[in-house]
Amino acid sequence: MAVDMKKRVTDIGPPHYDKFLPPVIKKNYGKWKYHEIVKPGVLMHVAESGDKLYSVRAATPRLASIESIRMFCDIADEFCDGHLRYTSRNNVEFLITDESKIDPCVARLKKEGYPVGGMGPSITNIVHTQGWVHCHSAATDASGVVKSLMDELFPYFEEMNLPAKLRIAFACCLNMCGAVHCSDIALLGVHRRIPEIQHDQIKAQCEIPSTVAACPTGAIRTATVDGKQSVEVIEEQCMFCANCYTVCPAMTLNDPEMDGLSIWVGGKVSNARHEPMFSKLAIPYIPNEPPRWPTAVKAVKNIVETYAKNARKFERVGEWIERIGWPQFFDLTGIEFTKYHIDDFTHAGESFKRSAQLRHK
Amino acid sequence: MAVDMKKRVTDIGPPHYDKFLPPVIKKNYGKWKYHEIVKPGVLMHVAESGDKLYSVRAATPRLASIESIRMFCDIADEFCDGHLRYTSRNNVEFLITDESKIDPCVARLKKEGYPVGGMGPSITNIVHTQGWVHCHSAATDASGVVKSLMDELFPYFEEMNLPAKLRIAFACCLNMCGAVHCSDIALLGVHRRIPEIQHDQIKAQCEIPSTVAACPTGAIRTATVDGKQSVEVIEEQCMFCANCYTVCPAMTLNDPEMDGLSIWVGGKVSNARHEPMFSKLAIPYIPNEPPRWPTAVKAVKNIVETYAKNARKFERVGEWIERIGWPQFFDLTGIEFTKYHIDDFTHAGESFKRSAQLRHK
Amino acid sequence: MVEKLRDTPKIDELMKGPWPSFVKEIKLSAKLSGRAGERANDLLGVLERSYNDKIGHWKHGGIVGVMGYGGGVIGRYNDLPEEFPKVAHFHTVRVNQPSGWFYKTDVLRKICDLWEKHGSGVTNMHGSTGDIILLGCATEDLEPVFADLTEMGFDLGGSGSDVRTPSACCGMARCEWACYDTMGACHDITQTFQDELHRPAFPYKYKFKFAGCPNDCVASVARSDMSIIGTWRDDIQMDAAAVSEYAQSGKFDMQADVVGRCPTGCMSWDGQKLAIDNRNCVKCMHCINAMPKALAPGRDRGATVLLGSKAPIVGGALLSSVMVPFLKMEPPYEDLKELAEAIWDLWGEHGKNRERVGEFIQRIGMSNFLEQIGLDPIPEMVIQPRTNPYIFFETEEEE
Amino acid sequence: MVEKLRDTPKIDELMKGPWPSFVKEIKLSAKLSGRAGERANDLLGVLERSYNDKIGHWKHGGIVGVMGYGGGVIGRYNDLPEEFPKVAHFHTVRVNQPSGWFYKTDVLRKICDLWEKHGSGVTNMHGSTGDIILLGCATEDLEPVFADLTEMGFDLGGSGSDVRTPSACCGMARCEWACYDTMGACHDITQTFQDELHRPAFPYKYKFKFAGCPNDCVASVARSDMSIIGTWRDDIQMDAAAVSEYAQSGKFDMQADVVGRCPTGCMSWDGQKLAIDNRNCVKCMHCINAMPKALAPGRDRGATVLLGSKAPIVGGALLSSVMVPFLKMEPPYEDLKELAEAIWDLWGEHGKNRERVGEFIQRIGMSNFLEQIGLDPIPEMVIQPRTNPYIFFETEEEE
Ligand code: SRM
Ligand code: SRM
Ligand code: SRM
Ligand code: SRM
Ligand code: SF4
Ligand code: SF4
Ligand code: SF4
Ligand code: SF4
Ligand code: SF4
Ligand code: SF4
Ligand code: SF4
Ligand code: SF4
Repeated sequence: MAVDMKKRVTDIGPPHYDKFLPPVIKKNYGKWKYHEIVKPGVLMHVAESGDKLYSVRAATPRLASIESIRMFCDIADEFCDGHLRYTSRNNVEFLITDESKIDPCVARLKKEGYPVGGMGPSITNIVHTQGWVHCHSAATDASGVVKSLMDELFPYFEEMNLPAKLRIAFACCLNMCGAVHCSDIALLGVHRRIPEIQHDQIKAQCEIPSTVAACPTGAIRTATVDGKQSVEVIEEQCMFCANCYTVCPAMTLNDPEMDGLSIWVGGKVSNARHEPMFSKLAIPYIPNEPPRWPTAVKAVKNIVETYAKNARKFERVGEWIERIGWPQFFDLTGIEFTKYHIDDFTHAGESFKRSAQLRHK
Repeated sequence: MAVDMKKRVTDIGPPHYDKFLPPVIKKNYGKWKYHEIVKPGVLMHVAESGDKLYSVRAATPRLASIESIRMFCDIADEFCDGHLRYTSRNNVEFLITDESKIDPCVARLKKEGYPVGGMGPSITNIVHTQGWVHCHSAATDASGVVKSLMDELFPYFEEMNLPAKLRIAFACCLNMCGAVHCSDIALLGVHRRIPEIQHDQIKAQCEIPSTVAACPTGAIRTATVDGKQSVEVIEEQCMFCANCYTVCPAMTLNDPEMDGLSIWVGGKVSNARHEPMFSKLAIPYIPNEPPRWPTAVKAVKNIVETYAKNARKFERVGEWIERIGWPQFFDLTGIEFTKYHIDDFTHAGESFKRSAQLRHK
Repeated sequence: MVEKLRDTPKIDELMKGPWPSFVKEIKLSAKLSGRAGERANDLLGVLERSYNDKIGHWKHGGIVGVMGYGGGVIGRYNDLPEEFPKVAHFHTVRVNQPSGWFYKTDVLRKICDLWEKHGSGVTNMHGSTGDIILLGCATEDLEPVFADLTEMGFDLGGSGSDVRTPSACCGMARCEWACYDTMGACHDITQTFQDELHRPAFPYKYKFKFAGCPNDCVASVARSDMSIIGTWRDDIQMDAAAVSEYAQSGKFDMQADVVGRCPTGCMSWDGQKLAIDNRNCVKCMHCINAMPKALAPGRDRGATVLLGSKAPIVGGALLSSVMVPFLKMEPPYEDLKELAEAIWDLWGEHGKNRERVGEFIQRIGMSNFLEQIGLDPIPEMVIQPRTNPYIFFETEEEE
Repeated sequence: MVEKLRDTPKIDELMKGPWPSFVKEIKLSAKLSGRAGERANDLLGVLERSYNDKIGHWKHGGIVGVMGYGGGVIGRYNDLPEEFPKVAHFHTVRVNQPSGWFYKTDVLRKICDLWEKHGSGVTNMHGSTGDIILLGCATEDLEPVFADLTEMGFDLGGSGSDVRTPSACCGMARCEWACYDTMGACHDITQTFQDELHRPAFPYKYKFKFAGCPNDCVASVARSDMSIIGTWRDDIQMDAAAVSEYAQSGKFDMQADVVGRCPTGCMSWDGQKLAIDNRNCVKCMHCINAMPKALAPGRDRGATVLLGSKAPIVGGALLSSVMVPFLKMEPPYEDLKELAEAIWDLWGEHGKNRERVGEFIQRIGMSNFLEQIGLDPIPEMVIQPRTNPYIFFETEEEE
C-alpha cells in the first residue's frame, strides 16, 4: 500500500479526550459530589448540579476482536448516545444518563456473554500480559490461565461479598508486564533451567559484553566454545530471571517441562489504610497444565476462599495476613513453607524476623 | 611478683552465682508473684510464699574506684546482710528484706552522692564506653559527656514522670560498644576526616591486603609512596568508619577539630508493644566541647523535653515519632533535616518513603 | 475469508465457561475476510501448537517501526513460519489511547476498520501501560497503518528507552475525589513530550501515571517512573448528618471498621460525633472511601509527586518514592515539566544502559540526586532517617 | 601515696553537679598508696591532657595476655609515656562476672584488694558485655592478677574472636516474669564453653545473652550473636479481679493505653471484662507490664532463640533474627549447645575473617545456612516471604 509521504504528519499525539466525553461529563467535569454502587456493576455518580451518571461495567477478555468492539459500539449507540470507556483494568464501561436504560443495557451485555460486575468488594478483571499469544519471553500462557481462573472465580465478579477489593494480576515472565509485584494475588510465569546458549549464533545476534553485564548475579562469563567466542553460565549462580535473554536472543530459557507458574499474595497499590506493599511468595512452582491449569486454579481459589472466610471488613489480603501473621496464613491455607520462601537476594536480611514477637500455636 | 606456675589453674569460669544470693532469693527462686515500684528507686518483689524483697537502686558513674566499691560494701553490710548486685545498665542495687531499712539505706546513698532512682518511666543510667579514659579509637570522651548530660537530666532519674522508660546510650566511635544502635536517644562519636596514613610504619605494623579488605566501601587501595609499599584512601569514598584503623594502627582518624558527636533517636530493644527498632539519625554532628559539652547536652535535653511534652502514656520515643511522623519530629524539636539524614548505604532504598501517605501541615 | 478455521481442540477447551473467552475473540477475527482473517486463523494455529508443546513460538523482534520514530512498534516473528506463514511477521502497534480511555463509537469503529484493513482484527483493549494494542501485522503494513492512524487523529505510543505512553485515571471526568485534573495533565504531558515519546534517547523507559487521589486507580506508585498522585493539604470536608446516617446504616461498625482502621489513629468516635485530628491525617482515603456521601478531600488540592517504581528487572522491583510532597497541579504544569526535564538531564547523562531512574537514584544516592536536580532534602522523602552511621561528611567548607 | 594529685582544672569541672562523678572516682583511687595511686594519678593527667587537646592519648594494644589464654586482656599503651610513665602500659583485665551480677560484699572486697595490689584501683562495674573491668595495669602484672583471681574463684572473660562473656538478666532470682532460668543457663553455657571463651578460634566474636522474657532487660536482641529470650506458648494467666482493680485505679486508660496498644489488637475490653485472643497474642509483654498483679506469662514456658545481632562494623548493624521460635530451656541445655556448635562448625569453616555470624548468614543465604546446620525453614523466621522472584530453584531431583 503506497503512502503519500508528503502528507505524512508525525508527533500529533493522541486526540484530545474532550471530543469523546458525553455532555453530562463535560458539564459536571470536576464537580461530582458523591457516588454509590447501585447494584453489582452499576455505579451512580451524582454531581453538585444534581445530574446523575450511571456506569455499567462489563468484563472483557482484554484480547478483543474488532467484531466485539463493534458490538460494544452498537450497545453504546443504543443506550449511551455512543459513549463508552475502558477502565484501567480492561473492563468496558457504558456511560448512561437515562436511568431506564440501565437494565436493558445490563441484560444485553450478559446476553452477549460479557458479564457485568467487578465493582466494590469483588474480584474485578485480571490485569495480564501476552503469553503464548505474542511474547517470546513467556514461561506460560497468559490469557488461558486468566480465562480458566475467572471461570472459577466468576461468582466473585458478579457479587460484592468479599471483605474488600481483591485484585489479581498475571505476568508470564519476570519482566512482570502485568505488574504483579503489588497485587492481592498474583500469578507469575517462571523459568527453572539455565539459559541454553546457541554458541554458533551468539556472536552474530548479541553483544557479548552487554550480555555478561546483564546478569544481576554475575552468573555469565565469557568463554571460548569450539574455538568460538561465546559465554557460559555458572549453574549455581543462575536464578532464571531471563535478563540475559532479553539482551541476547541466543540464550533461551523456555522449556516445556521446567517452565510453570508461581503464586504471590498480599500486595496492594492504594494508600487506603495500609501503605502500598509488594506481593509475597506463596507457592514457588506449579507446572504448566494447559489448557485449563487445574492446579493453579485450585490454588488461587483456595487462597480466595480462605481470605473470604477469615478476613475482617475492609481488610485487603495483605492486611489480613499481616494481622494474623504469616505462619497462620500457611496454616490456614495448607500451603507448604519451603526454603524458597526465604529471601536470599540483595536485601534478604531485611525480611528476617528480628524480634521475639511471635505467635506460638 | 613471682607466680607459682605449678598451682596455676585455668578455665574455672566465674564463681556460681548461688554463693552470692541472699536467702530470700534462694528460697523464692523462680517463685516470684508480682512487683511494685514502691517509690522512685525502690522496687518491691512479692513471692508466692508472701516473702518480700526490696531493691534499692542507686546510680553509679560505672567507672568506679575500689574505694567507692568498698563503701557500697559497707552499706550492703549495714542494710542488706552483705548482698548487693549491679544491673545491666551499671546501677547498683541493694537487696533488702527488712522494710525498715529502706529509708535509711536510701538516705545513706544520697548522702554519699549516689542518687536513688532510675526505675519505671524515668531516665536510668546511660550505657557507655571508654572514651579518652582508655580507648585508642575514641572520637570523643565517654564519661565526661555522660556526666555532663546526667547532671542536666538528673530530675528525670529521680522522678517517674515520663511517658515511658527512656534509655540513653553512648559510644565513642562507630564500633558502638555502647550498643547505641537501639536506644531511645543515643550519642555517638564520629570522625570526619579520612585516615592519615603513616607511610613509614604501615609495612611494619599492618598487613596491607587485610587493610585494603577492611574498608566497607572499597576506598582503600595499594599504593607506592616514596618508593615504599603503602596504601591510599580515595577521599570521596571514605565515610570515616575507622574499620581500617582497627585493623591497621598506622591509619589514624582522630582529629581535635574534626571529631565530635552525632545524636540518634527512636531505637528500642524490648518487644513491648513495638518490635525492637534501630536508632535513627537526629543530629549528624556536634563538635567536641570539653569539659561540659554544652551543645550536645542542650540538644539531648531538647529532645527529652519535646518527647515528655508530646508523647502518650507508654509510648517510647520511637513509638511516639512513628505516630506523629518524622517531619513533625523535626518540626517540634526544631532540628534541621539535612542531606545526611537520608541513607545512602547498602539498603538505602528501603528507607525511602514509598507511598503517598503524608501529613501536609 | 479463510475456508476453514484451524482445528484447535486444545484451546477450544477455553471456549467453555462463563467468563468471556479470548479464543472466541480470535475466532471472531479469524472469520473476517482478507488478511486479517488469515492472520487471526494462523494465530489460532500457533496457539494450539503452543498448548500442545507447552512453549511459546515467538522470536525476538528486532527493530521495526515507522519512519522517524524509534518506538511504538513491537517486532515479533514466528519460529514456525512455514507452518504459520500468515503470522511469520506479527508485529504489534501501540496506539496512544485518549486520556482516561474515553471513546465515542465513531472513532472506535474507525480503529476497527483500520485494523481489519491492515492488521489481524485482533487487539488488546488495552495494554498494561495503557495503549490501544493492535496485535499483529507485517513490516510492510506499518507505514500504511501509521498514515491512517494519523489521519484519524491518533499517534503511536511509546516503546524502548523513551517516555512511555502516559496514562490517567478517569479523575474529574467521573470521580468526586479527583484532586487535580488527571486527564488534562496526562494529555498535556503527552503532547509536550512527543519527541521524548517517539525517539528513544534515555538509558531506559520512563513511565508517567496520573492518579487523582491516593486510591491510585492507575497503580501509579507501582508501575510508573513518575507517579503523580492527587492529595490535599487542608481538612477533610465533613457532613456530620451524613456521618450519622452511615453510623446507623448498619453497613459497618464506625469504631472498628472506620476509626479503628485509620493508619494514624487520628480519628475518634464517641458514638455521636466523628472527630478528625487533620494534622495527623495522612490522606489515606479510607474514611472517605467508606463514607463517600459524608466525607470528601479538602479544598486545597494538588498532588504528591513520587519517583522510581518499576518491575524487578534488574535490581529488584521498586515502588515510587516521594519527591515533592505537594504540588499545585495547574496548567501548563511547568513545575512538573521542569522536574521531569531536570531528572532526564541527569539520568540521561549518568544513567547506565537499562537502568531505570529508581535504580539510578539508589546507585548514586538520594542526597546526591537531589542536589543535582535542585531539590532540598526533606523528611517527607523518607520513612525514617538513616540508621547506619556511615555518613559521607563533606567538611571542606568548614576547614 | 602520691605527693600531690595532678593539677586538672579542666576535668575538675566534671566534679560539679548532682550526678556521681567519674573524676571523683579516679581521684579516690589516685589517693591510694602504692602503684595503684600512682597509676590513677597519671590517668588523671592523661585525661586532663585529652581535655585540652581534644584527642585521646592511647595507642593500639598489641597482643598481651596470660599464658594459655588468647583473650581476656585488652592491651593499651600511652602515646606520651615520658609525660605519664605510670600509665605507659595500661592494660585492662576482663573478669567474668557471676551470672546476674549478684555479689556478696566479702568477694567484692577481695576484688578491690586485688586491684589495689596489682592495678590502678580503677574499675568499670561493669563493661558493656558484662565483665568486671579492671582498668589499667602493666604487662608484668597480668600473671599475678590471674593467679589471685583464680584463687578467689574467678576467671577471665572473653575478648578477640572467641565466645564473649555471656550475660543474663536477673531472671528467676528476682523477677516474676522469667520464663526460664536465665542465670542458670548463662552459668552452664559459660562453664561448658570455657575453651571457646578463652582461646579465640572463630572468624570473629560470638556473644550470648540470656533474657528471661520479651522485655529483654539485657538487650540480647541487639547485642548478642545468640539471643535467648524467654517466652511462653499457652494463654496469659489472668486474675480478673485484679484487672478490675487496675481499671479503677486511674493509673491508665484500659482501652487506650493497654488494649489500644496491643500490637496485634488481640485484646478487647467492654468496660468490665478483659478478653485476650491468645492465638493472636505475640507475647509482647505490654499488657503484663502494665498490670503485673493481674496478668502473667502462661505456664508452658521456654525461650525463643535468635541469631546474629551486632554493631555496624562492617556491613551495618543487625538485630538478631528468629532461629528457634520455642525451645524448652532445661538443664543441661543440650539443644541449645548443639545448635551453637553446629553454627560454629559451619561459620568457623566458611566465615570470613571479622565476619559476624549475622553477616555470614546474609552472605551465604538463610536457606543455605539452615540446610547446613540442620534446621527446617519455617515462616516464623521471616517477617514475610520473599518479594522478589529471583529464586534459585533446585531441580536436579525432578529431572
Ligand atoms: C474505573 C477505575 C478507574 C479508571 O479510570 O479506570 C476505578 C474507579 C473507581 N475506584 Fe478504583 N478504579 C479503578 C482501578 C483501581 C485500582 C488499580 C488496579 O486495581 O490496578 C486500584 C488500586 C488497587 C490496589 O490497591 O491494589 C483502585 C483502588 C480503589 C480504592 C481503594 C481500595 C482499597 O481499599 O484498597 C477505592 C476506594 C473504595 O473502593 O472504597 C477505589 C474507588 C473507586 C471509585 C469508587 C471511585 C469513584 O468515586 O468513582 C470508582 C469505582 C470503584 C469500583 O469499581 O468499585 N478504587 N481502583 C478502575 C476500575 C478498574 C476495574 O475495571 O475494575
Ligand atoms: C534490673 C534490670 C535487669 C537486670 O538484670 O539488671 C531490669 C529490671 C526490671 N525490668 Fe527491665 N531491667 C533492666 C534493664 C532493661 C533493659 C536493658 C537496657 O535498657 O539496656 C530493657 C530494654 C530497654 C529497651 O527496650 O530499650 C528493659 C526493658 C524493660 C521493660 C520494657 C519497657 C518498654 O515499655 O519498652 C519492662 C516493663 C516495664 O517497665 O513495664 C521492664 C521491667 C523490668 C522489671 C519491672 C522486671 C521485674 O519484674 O522485676 C524490673 C524493674 C524495672 C525498672 O527498673 O523499672 N524492663 N529493662 C535492668 C535495670 C537497668 C537499670 O539499671 O536501669
Ligand atoms: C504489551 C505489554 C504487556 C501487555 O500485554 O499489556 C508489554 C509487553 C512487553 N514488555 Fe512490558 N509490556 C507492557 C507493560 C509493562 C508494564 C506495566 C505498565 O507499564 O504499567 C511493566 C511493569 C512496570 C515497569 O515499567 O517496570 C512492564 C515491564 C517490562 C519489563 C521490565 C522492566 C523493568 O525495569 O523491570 C521488560 C523488560 C525490558 O524492558 O527489557 C518489559 C518488556 C516487554 C517486551 C517488550 C518484551 C521484551 O523483552 O522485549 C514485551 C513485548 C510483548 C509483545 O510481544 O507484545 N516489560 N511492561 C505492555 C505494554 C502495553 C502498552 O503499551 O500499553
Ligand atoms: C570495654 C568495652 C566498652 C566498655 O567500656 O564497656 C569494649 C571496648 C572495646 N571494644 Fe567493644 N567493648 C565492649 C562491648 C561491646 C559491645 C556491647 C556488648 O557486648 O553488649 C559491642 C556491640 C555489640 C556487638 O558485639 O556487636 C561492641 C562492639 C565492638 C566492635 C564492633 C563489632 C561489630 O561487629 O560491629 C569492635 C571492633 C572490633 O571488634 O574490632 C569493638 C572493639 C572494642 C575494642 C577492643 C577496641 C578495638 O578496636 O580493639 C575496645 C577496647 C577499649 C578499651 O581500651 O578497653 N567493640 N563492644 C565493652 C566490653 C566490656 C566487657 O567485656 O564487658
Ligand atoms: S511478562 Fe514477560 S512474557 Fe509476558 S508479555 Fe511481558 S515480557 Fe512478555
Ligand atoms: S537467567 Fe538471569 S541469572 Fe541466569 S544467567 Fe541469565 S541473567 Fe543471569
Ligand atoms: S566505642 Fe569505639 S572508642 Fe569507644 S570503647 Fe568501643 S571501640 Fe573504643
Ligand atoms: S575510615 Fe572506613 S571508609 Fe574510610 S578508608 Fe577507613 S575503612 Fe574505608
Ligand atoms: S484515583 Fe482517586 S480520583 Fe482517580 S478514579 Fe480512583 S478514586 Fe477517583
Ligand atoms: S483519610 Fe485516612 S488517615 Fe486521614 S482520617 Fe481518614 S482514615 Fe485517617
Ligand atoms: S528480661 Fe524479663 S525476666 Fe528478665 S529481668 Fe527483665 S522483665 Fe524480668
Ligand atoms: S502480651 Fe502483647 S500481644 Fe499479647 S495480649 Fe498482651 S499486649 Fe497483646
